[in-house]
Amino acid sequence: MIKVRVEFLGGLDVVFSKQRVHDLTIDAEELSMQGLIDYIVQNLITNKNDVDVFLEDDNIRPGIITLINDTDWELEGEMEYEVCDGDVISFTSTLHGG
Amino acid sequence: MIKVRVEFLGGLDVVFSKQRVHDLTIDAEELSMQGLIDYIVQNLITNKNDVDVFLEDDNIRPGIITLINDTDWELEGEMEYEVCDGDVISFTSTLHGG
Amino acid sequence: TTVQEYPLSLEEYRRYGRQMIVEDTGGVQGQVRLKNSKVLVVGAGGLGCPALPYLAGAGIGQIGIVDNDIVDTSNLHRQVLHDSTKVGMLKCESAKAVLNKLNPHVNVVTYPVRLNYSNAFDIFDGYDYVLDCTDTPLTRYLISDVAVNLGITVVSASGLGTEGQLTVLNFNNTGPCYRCFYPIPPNPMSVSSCQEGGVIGPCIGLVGTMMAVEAIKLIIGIYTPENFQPFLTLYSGFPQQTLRTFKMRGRQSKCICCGDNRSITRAAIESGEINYELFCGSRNYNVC
Amino acid sequence: TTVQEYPLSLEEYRRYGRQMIVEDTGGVQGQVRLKNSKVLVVGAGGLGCPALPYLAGAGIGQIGIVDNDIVDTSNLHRQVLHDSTKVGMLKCESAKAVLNKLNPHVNVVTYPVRLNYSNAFDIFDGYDYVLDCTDTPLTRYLISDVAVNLGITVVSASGLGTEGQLTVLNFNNTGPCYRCFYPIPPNPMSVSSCQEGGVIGPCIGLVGTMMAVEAIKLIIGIYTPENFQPFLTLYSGFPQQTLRTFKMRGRQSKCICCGDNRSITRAAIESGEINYELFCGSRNYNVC
Ligand SMILES: [Zn+2]
Ligand SMILES: [Zn+2]
Repeated sequence: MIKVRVEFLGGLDVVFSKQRVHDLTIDAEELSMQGLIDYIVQNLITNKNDVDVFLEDDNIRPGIITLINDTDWELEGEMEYEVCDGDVISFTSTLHGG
Repeated sequence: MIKVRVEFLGGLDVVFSKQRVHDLTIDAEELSMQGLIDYIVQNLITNKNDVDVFLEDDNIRPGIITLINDTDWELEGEMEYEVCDGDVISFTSTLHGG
Repeated sequence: TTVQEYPLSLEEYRRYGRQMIVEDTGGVQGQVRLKNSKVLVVGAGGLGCPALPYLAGAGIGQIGIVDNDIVDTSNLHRQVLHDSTKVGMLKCESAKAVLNKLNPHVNVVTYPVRLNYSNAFDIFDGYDYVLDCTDTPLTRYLISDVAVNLGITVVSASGLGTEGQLTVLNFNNTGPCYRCFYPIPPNPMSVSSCQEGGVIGPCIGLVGTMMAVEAIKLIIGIYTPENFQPFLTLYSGFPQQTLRTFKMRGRQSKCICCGDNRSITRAAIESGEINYELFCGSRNYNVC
Repeated sequence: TTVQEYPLSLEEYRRYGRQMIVEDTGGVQGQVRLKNSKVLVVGAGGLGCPALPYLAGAGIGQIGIVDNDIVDTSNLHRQVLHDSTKVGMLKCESAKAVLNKLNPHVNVVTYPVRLNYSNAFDIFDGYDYVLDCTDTPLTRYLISDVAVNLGITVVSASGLGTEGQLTVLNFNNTGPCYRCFYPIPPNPMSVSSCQEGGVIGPCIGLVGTMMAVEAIKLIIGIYTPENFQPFLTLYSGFPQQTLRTFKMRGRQSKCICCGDNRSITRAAIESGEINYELFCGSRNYNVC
């Protein structure tokens, strides 16, 4: 069992039942970011038509910043990162208003 | 040995070598807030004339807010609180400028 | 008599449209709450200057400004609601002129006096919220004391150098007051090592802007008796910009202003019995 | 020729005294740095309105303002540097008039044009820092691309609803650029579930004020090549006001603008070869 907190920021929560923070307990021994993202798509997106707000070509949609424990996932191995118990994974849409 | 982070905010660092964050390792089995404050006065205040910026009548000077892990120490037992390994204890002067 | 069928005019819908469509504001209902509210800002300095135009822009019905100080060149790096052509003018009048042009729907009332024990009740009476944008412990105790006695919630903030602090006092007449946090006033003699302080304009400006956000949140009902938690937020501008929010004590039953045995009553304040001058001393407390 | 014995006039000492005594500013030396610096602000809207007066108040020597938009009533709840008497006026001229009165020592230059690939280099040239206060991905890519090619550091921010984001791009010509963070532009078709967004005035205002703090920190040298860490700061106004700072990737060697093989060159941009319009689409991206 892996406990992980997932956050959807910058307006992304609109496709996650308007809930910004989700505390998940996932029944797995090991969980990569790829696995977590698959889990999110299957379990957290209310309306399947909204998947392309989160994903594009099986990757995180351009314009969304992904963070592992407040650090850009590019510094942590991206899809290959092994999620640890207690991790906080955040996704934030980029705002453009000014 | 108890490891504790002590912070002096809101300008209080002026009497602590202008250093806002001090990571301390204190050689004790148990340490109350009273004990920590005694330690701070004895070891961290550079100029002994400055003690009354921090203390008044053996208590934390009025106008200084004391926090234990980001919570008002009034909610945690004040001087009687037992400091735990890894605690963050913050002292902040109250600002008055506007 | 004409029946007011629509709560807002077309011009108001147009002016406030972009904030009304933010879901948290509650749309028309929230806008009407803003319009029906009266907010008193004590101090048109570094904190008041950014708070005032955002309150006026948002469509607060009545904004009061208490300040007897006049605009000085040395204020202008941070008190950016005023300008060089207004040096020598009362800050409250300078601010009023700007707000009137920004939003003619807002009724701006000025009080060109120094807030004290004898005038505070008359000035505060009728306002829903007070923003403490002052710069001495004396006025901070006085504002909190008067607000508690009148049942007014206070947004209180301060700043110096590159730092600032923000809190909400007497929320819903159940939250802590300034004396709950600071039962004993600072001793002027104890702050001898602290120098007179400078301030970075946008750092104090950010804290004043936060005050406007808090005021709007209070008015539109984001805080409720159920969800409100007493807090103190610290802003640091340097080296990184950070906000830290501390969980604070609730109302103290032993508080002499808002607790079970109250001695800081309206009568005691107005009679001059509570000596704010003596009590807080007269030194400059800006640093410590 | 007269020798300039004192770097600042008496009036300037008086005006900036309260900020010069803040230790972090470096006193006179820091003030001279501010005076000798040129900052370009692209966009005099919700972000530019609070950033501009604090930059002017602080004594930046030259402030450029790029904006071809005119003041509209619906702007005024958040664009509080303008006012109701200026509806229909160019925002850059409205802002200039306010800044000139606030601080006559500042040279304010206006560019009443829409920033595009053919005029950006001419406008940016000679400025030390650029503040990106715009509201579309198109201009965000363009500003970053041009700044990288001219060796200018960018303070970039955005906001919507009750939230905002802030970062510093191309710091010291070694930090990441906008394309390092966003190598692939957002696909307009993918944001179909997002609605047109509103905004709370002081929330976007707070982010604009943060931009002024960052600009001042850059000018007075708080950030150094040794201590600078790429970051993205998120502000939330509701329900609590919070700032969260994320540690971000450094400059990407594969970045087509600032990396080892650069295709986004000045020649490529100015020739119109980089099609910003096509590339970013034309939909409203405000929400997602
Ligand atoms: Zn109380
Ligand atoms: Zn790059």
